[in-house]
Amino acid sequence: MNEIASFIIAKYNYWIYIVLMMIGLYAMIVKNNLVKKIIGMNIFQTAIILFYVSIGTKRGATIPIIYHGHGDGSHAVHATDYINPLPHVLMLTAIVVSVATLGVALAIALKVYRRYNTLEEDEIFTQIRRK
Amino acid sequence: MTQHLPAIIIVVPLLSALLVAVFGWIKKTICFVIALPAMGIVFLSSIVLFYKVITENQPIIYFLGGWSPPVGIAYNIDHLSSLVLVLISGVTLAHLIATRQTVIEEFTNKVSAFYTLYILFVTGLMGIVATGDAFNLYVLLEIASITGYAMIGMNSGRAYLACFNYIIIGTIGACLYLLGVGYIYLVTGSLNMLDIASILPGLVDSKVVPAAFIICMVGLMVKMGLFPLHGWLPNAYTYAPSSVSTLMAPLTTKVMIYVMVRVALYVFTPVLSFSVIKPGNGFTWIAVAAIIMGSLMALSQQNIKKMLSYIVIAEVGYMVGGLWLGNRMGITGAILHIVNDAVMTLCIFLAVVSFSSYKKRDKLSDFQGAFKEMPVTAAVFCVAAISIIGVPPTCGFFSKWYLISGGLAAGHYAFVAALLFSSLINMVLFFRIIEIAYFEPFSDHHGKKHHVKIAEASPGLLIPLIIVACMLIILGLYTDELVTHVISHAIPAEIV
Amino acid sequence: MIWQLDIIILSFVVICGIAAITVRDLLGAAILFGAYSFMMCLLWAEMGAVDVAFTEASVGAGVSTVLFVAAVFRTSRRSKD
Amino acid sequence: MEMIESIKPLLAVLISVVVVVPLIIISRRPNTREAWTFVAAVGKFILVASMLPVILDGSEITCTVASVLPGLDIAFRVDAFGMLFALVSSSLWIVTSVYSIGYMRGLDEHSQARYFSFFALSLSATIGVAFSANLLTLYLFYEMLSFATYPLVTHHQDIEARRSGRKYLLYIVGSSIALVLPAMIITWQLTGTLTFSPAGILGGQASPAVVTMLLFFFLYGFAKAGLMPFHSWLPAAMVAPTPVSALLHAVAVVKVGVFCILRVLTGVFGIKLLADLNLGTVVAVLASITIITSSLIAMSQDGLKRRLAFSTISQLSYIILGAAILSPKSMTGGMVHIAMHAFGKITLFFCAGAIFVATGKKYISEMAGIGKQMPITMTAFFIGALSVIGLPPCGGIISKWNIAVGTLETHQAGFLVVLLVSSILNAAYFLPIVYKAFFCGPEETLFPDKIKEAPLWCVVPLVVTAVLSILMFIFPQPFLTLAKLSVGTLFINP
Amino acid sequence: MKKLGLIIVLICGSLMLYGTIDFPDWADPSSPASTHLSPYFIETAMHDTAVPNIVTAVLADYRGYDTMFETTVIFAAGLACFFLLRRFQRRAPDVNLFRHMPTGITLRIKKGGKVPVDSSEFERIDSIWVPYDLIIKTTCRLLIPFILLFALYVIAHGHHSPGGGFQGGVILGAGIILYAISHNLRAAKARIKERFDAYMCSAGVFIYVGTGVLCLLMGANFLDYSALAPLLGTDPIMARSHGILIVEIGVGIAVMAVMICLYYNLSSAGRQDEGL
Repeated sequence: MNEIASFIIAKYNYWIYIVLMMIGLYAMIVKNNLVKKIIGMNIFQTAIILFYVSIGTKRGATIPIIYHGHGDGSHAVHATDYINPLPHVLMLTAIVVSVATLGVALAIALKVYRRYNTLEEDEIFTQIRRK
Repeated sequence: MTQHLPAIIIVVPLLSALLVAVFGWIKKTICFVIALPAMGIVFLSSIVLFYKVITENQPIIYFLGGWSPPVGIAYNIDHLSSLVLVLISGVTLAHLIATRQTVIEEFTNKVSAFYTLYILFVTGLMGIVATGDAFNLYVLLEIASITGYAMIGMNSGRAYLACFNYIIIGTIGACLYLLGVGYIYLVTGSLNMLDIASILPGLVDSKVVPAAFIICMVGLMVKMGLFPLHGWLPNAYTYAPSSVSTLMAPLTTKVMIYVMVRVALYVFTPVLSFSVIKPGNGFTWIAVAAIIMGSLMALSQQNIKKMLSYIVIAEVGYMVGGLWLGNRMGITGAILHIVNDAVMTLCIFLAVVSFSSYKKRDKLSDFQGAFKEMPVTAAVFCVAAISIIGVPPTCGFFSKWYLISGGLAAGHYAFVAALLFSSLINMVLFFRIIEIAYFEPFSDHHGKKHHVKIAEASPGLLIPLIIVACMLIILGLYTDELVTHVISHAIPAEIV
Repeated sequence: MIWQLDIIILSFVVICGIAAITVRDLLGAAILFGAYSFMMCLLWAEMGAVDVAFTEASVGAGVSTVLFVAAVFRTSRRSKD
Repeated sequence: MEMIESIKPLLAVLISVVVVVPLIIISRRPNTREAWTFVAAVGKFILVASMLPVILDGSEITCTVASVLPGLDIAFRVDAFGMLFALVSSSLWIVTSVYSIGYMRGLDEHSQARYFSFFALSLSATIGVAFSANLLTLYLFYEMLSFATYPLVTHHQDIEARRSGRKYLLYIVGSSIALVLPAMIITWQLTGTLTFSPAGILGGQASPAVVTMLLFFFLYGFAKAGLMPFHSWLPAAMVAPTPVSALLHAVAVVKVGVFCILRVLTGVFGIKLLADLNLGTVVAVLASITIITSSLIAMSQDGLKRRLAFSTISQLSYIILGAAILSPKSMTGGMVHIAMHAFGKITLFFCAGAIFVATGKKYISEMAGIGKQMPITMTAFFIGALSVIGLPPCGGIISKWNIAVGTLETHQAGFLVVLLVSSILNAAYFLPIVYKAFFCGPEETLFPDKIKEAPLWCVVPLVVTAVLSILMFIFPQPFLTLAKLSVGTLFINP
Repeated sequence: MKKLGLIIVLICGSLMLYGTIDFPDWADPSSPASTHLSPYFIETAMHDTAVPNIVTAVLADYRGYDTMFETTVIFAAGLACFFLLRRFQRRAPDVNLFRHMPTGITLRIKKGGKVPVDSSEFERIDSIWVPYDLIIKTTCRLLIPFILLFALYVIAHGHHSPGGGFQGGVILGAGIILYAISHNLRAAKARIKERFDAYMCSAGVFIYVGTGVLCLLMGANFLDYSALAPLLGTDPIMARSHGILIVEIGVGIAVMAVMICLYYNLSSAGRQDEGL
């Protein structure tokens, strides 16, 4: 029992990212409202970013900015002292991509609204079918 | 300067996109003038790269930023990617010239924005093919996707909703790929494909590797529109502006399949992909379902573009199935079909655009009398149709030959049967159109001469169209060279 | 890293996420999404990813929310689900 | 045996493809256009004939065009059997093109440029099939022929033409994709080659079950041969203009089908394999069934062209039967029958066309007394019928005789009975037409008693082919020699 | 549909949970991710590029190529938004609202009525009436310069502290957006015109790509900033540091412009007439 508990605690970030991802996925699949879908999409993306950031963490390490930035370089830098910077870099890019996708998705949602005067998918389908 | 060619194929279009974006505000007609030489340079550079890779018989690796991998990002242009680079740039060049008039008609006052997105889209695809970094691939994938969404959404009517679905589903696909890369990174600590490939075989016991594999593959399958994850594809291609669907249909799915080939063979290595994880049989069955369902759905369509979209779905099944047969023949067939299908799809879509250059022809019944009015387009259409059906000497036959051989060698008879079934359905599909276009409106028994005025599309569209149609036959006749000099080197030696 | 804080924020994140997709008022959903992003940003800052947190704060909680609000303003606040 | 590299086979194939270009360009000037067709036809015949002496010497001509797959070329090889077939089709093209000119002008048909272009393409494909050195090349030209003849079959572009065209393509292309293609690939997988060899390539490479399966795939896959039950496209295709029907039946399409089957039987399976597995008899039985059934059906047809069509179906199976008996004599007979039947049947079709051009009649019941109006045509018809039935003094007897001798040689007398019965049936459905035409007076004055033949362009070809049919009886040497040469190579080591 | 979706989601979730069982423990310093590549970055980034913020160094130099495309993505998004939404046909609104500044009285002028365009006393307001809020306007006016200043600091100080071109660019854009919200869209457009904004988008990306091309022309690989040393008059390591700054500025400009473009188009549904 204890083992299971420690097993869960040891990876709880990873569990939560899956929960978030599934929340996003659920919104994207089930929700009828286009804006809700977009929110779901963003939650989905953020969950993945959370996953990456979780990869980067390191016990007993600090943020990846070197202490003696302006020193003479005589201070040896130990890899164990700093958090892994690479996932952060990747996720900066991913955040940018997500905001870009958000912009385009909202633009399309506006166009949908402009044409069908609603954001509900089922109402749009009935309008399409009626024609 | 030739050592910098890998950078040039990306930088030149990128710069030209910026130029188009700026000068497009000043003068609309200048956009095409900038885009054409840029794509020409890209095409020539790709050919030079292709030639270099073949003659030197080793991949060209280019360190971006001067950092050697795995620290930095590297371009890895080997036989496979150089082939696909030539394919993409060639298809784009032909398409760019062919649709000049259509673009002006469809995007009256947003031509410059369109061309910018267009070039960025192609840049993204070129980058996807050239890159040797798993994460870089994701970024480029998103460039291609976002520009693609925008271009598809720029049509009236149902395009919006189709495009919205495409965005949602496409994002899921791309994110799943990203997640898969994250899993790989978690267990290997690397992002460079070659580096990953050297580490992964040591991790066969980990459960994370199969999970990463499945997640990556599902993501890519969503992106390529493999049945049953194809939901976005038919509507997106059908309702997109015709100058966009003619570009996206040949390229997007094919590049995604290229990525699948690359990830399967060069990231996960054949050992993992075909021996340890062994998804092959399951994936091939999915492909069989895709082929059959795609063909049947195509049969029930009345809209020509929708019908072609479903054929695209079936063709995706061909390639995925061929890849996951896991033998040399099948993979050769899959790669060959990437090339052939891109050209075939371009040809058939352009022919449809050409048919509707004076009169909108969406429904199958709109094609009445089309052959009499446009004999040249009709001939091209027939060549493309024959190629898609798979009749020699057009190229479609030869890739099908390899795929069937692969299926027989692997003992996967259902796949073979599905291929043959789809060929037959394709024959029915195309001859249904040809019948309408050729026979109707009916004449009296001895068909006294109807004087139909020949109204061909503009030469700007016709000439690229004819060239593409000739390419179908030329590619077919040069299959041997292509296979022995290029594709056989692109497949790792351990695959038999 | 303080795991208690970590868990508290994580639970907030999940709550905000669920709330954002369940409220029927889209403007509310947009604001809740902003809150979600902000919680996420806190979480990342707490995990040591300062640059990512900074970006999320400015993009996710800032501009994204504004864009959502703008879009909702131009369409409708009503949502059936 | 000597192999000679030469580009001639390729030229012979290409000449009629090339001629399409001027045909399209000058489509507005009928005279020049038809001159081009004629020139191409004669040129093709000369090219083919120029290879004849070499072949008669016992050599073979080869020509490799392109290597399309590793180990698989598009290649030509002219051997005696191919030569025989090429000779028949190229010589008949000349006649047919002359006839076409008369027919098309006589009826003032539309889209004549398209018609002549696709006609030329079909001939290219036919010669390509005749000269192909391997199964892939054969398949290529086979498919090319299917698509090139589609616009010819559906030339009228009306609803009926569409229905028949649909049937035509579905049977021919469908069967070739669904059956021949996989069979070809399986063969390639098993043997690693597709090049025809006189000894066969499948021998010892596959289990009997697989061989049997492949045999059926090929037999029914080449649906152009009209082996029942894959025959019903042929009567449907009768909506085509008569020169096309003539081409379809006598020269290009159906003969290509049986040629392909013979090629596959001899070149892929090999006589020895077929004999060992006793598959020859199976094929022969299938062919016999087709012969008898279609002859019976033919008797009940009133449409002249439909009757001829069913007659063709039964005659084609003679050729397959001849090959399937697996004796040198009958094989020779089968091969020669390609030529003999071609001349006989084309005469019959030309006659049917000439009747249609002159009187507009399509049905046998309307033709009582027509012999008085069109004596030349009906005489030619009589000669053609004799040839097809297999009575002297026409060529048909030579091939049938050989097949019959073959059945006796191999002690398969059952098939002799089939031959005899079907000959009687042939007579039963042809001779009444002739009898009615000449000796039955029309009930009413349907035909005025003055002679009104079809245009000269139509009459001359049918006279020529009728005369040739008789000459075949007297001088069967060229074809007989070729067939014997070919059979000689096949039976070297039985 | 809801139940089906829930089932799909649960299945996916459980499959993914299964996949995580073999994960290295969270925050484990000996996981492959922390031992394979990242030690190189942590230990040598400072030597290679003279940038203490390793994230910035990796972002703009080691993986600068990614970042270039990141900028291109955002550029594409701005352009896409413009492409999809922008409507050029100027349809005069049926009703124009004008507020008389000194008194706060609102005039409602129907189509065809005389419009006080050039008057300094009248101000056009959006058709969805917003009360005249002096406090918000004044506060924002006071805040915005500091926001912009901070943004510039974030861009420039990205080498030493969290931040960089992207964050700074977003804040710059946010400052303008705040101005547009607190006043109105037309006022913001008067400051930053649409065309200028579009040029800035391209210019930002161009700075990035151009730097890379410059490196190419100097004979080094694409984006290898050390080749810029002769131009900048420094040693190659400092050249990398400066190169990073240059591209960060480019990123900042592009991101700012795109954020503004997104806001302009989304808030006005493409008319760019009346905003939020």
